[in-house]
Amino acid sequence: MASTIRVRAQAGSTSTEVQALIQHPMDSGFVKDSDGKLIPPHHIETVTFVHGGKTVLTANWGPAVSKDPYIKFSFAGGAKGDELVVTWIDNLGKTDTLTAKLT
Amino acid sequence: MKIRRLLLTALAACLLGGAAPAPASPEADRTAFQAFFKDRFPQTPFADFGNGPYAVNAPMRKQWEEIMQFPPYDFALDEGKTAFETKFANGKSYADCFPSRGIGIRQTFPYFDTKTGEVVTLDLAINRCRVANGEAPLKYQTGMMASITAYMSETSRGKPFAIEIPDDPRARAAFEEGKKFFYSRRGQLNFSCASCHASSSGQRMRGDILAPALGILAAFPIYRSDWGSMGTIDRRFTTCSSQMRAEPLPPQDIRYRNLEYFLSYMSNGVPITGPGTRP
Amino acid sequence: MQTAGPFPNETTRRATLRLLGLLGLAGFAGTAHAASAPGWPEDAFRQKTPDEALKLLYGKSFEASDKITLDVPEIAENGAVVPVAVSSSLPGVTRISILVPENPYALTASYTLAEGTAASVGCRLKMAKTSNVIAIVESGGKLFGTSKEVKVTLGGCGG
Amino acid sequence: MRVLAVSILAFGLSAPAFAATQAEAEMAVAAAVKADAQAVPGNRWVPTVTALKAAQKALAAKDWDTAAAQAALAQALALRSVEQSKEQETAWQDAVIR
Repeated sequence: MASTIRVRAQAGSTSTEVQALIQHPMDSGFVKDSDGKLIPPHHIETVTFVHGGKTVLTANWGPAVSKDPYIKFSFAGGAKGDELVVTWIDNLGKTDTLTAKLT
Repeated sequence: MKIRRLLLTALAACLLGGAAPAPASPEADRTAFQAFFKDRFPQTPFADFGNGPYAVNAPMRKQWEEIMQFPPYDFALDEGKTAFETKFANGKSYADCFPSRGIGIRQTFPYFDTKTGEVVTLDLAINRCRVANGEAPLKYQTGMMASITAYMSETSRGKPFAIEIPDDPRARAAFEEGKKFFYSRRGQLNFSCASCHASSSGQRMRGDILAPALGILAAFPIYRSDWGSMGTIDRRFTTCSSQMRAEPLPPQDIRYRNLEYFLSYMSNGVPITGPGTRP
Repeated sequence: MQTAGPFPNETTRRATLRLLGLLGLAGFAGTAHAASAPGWPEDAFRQKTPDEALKLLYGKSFEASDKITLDVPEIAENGAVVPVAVSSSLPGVTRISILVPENPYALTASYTLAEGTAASVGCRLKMAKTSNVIAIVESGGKLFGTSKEVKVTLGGCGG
Repeated sequence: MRVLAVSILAFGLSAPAFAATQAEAEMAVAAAVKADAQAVPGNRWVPTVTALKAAQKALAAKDWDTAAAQAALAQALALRSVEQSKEQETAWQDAVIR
């Protein structure tokens, strides 16, 4: 199965720029389906980015982050070929993880 | 030549009723159509008309550029590429059904098939390819059909629409039918495609900026934030019909195909930008 | 051909969710958690006002600062996807949070930064209607904030 | 604009000012179905379909008043859509960008 995570991480001379896109419905719990029933909340709560054993960013998200969420940030250091481990966990306990290489 | 002219005149008479003037040539129609939009949006470079509302509204363009840094159609694009490269049960694949093995050909669709005498869209050709190879057809409008057309469009980016109207009265009739569909008011709201996407293009309708009809199909399939998913040209056409309070036609109905033929021919020269994102 | 979505068995997932809903477990009050992610500040994410959310998240209030750049559109093209970017020239930023007072829950996202991680994050948010967007930056144990209004004509919450 | 005006008028007329009999309701629904059948494909108005469905549902539920009223509305809307299509047979040419 294809990963739910896509990462572009580019190592520059002093820092690494990271962009990630995650495939997730991010149902807020406030939207009704076509039968008029509320779609229960189903959203990512936490995403972590780990580089060289260090968590460079932790994202805590509520239900108002957009569907198929996107995030962009940068951290100091990082070299081409380094690994960046991205992991998400949602409110139903589902999780996915991806190890990306810096380019 | 003379016979053709005669045929066309007869055809025009059938289409429009005896009293109506003979229609301009498709080429003259296209020239006037493109001039209308160039005149309406003098700041917009011609090649940019494939970017819909973003070509004519700067603040929206900025948000779009941010979204395009990592567009949400990326997942569909991946899925489409994998499916495109996966062999059918009989060992053949999509590539065997198309010229240039299906790569970089989006801009030539839809085309008029002089054998069957009808307009063939890319989506229809994909399903005919599947059926010919013993596979079940895909559902139109969203899902895998959107993913595969996304991939095929992506391999055609930058190639200008190159739609031909062959020397065949049926092709000309299909074009005229598409034109009539585009300009006819329908639905309880009494709007035509043209009322929104020509006369009011660039203006706000509810929250949306109305995209100019020129190049409007170049970005398909699209990920629409409003849908939260991918949609094909069929999805857009059926949604438009419903919004005008007219019951939509079935996907790939010949009337929608003729409309796509007309719109794509009118956009000749505008580069393919698909897959795209839209609000 | 099957769609390779994130949930290989979508039907089962929906059925489970529906069942949860029937049992009253998936209601409004945020009791839908089969398992909350460790460290996810649930209480802060359940507050209707920014003040309450910030009190629970940081235990303090913020002062306005011009050293925070909040980049948001003036008019959102669609409330379902509003690009938001926050950056700051303040030293030693440890956390960045984003709040939308007019949303059902004010707190939308909160980022914890390691030393060396730049004080700059970008993401996409849902907005139910026209609202201020508030960016809160924690620097040197203090809270700083700024806000900007985003007009929403097409709501991002099913409207 | 005329289309809109007539539809609004049709809505206004739809309030049942009379008690319909079964025969009247059935006749009204039959007339609405006949009018709807004339609609051009691609220009069957959404509210026509809605009203017709409501009329048929009411008929099945023996609610003659509602059936007759909804059928009258469906018929009026259907006839208007047919008229619109007919008018557009030639009127569309005035909109062509030349």
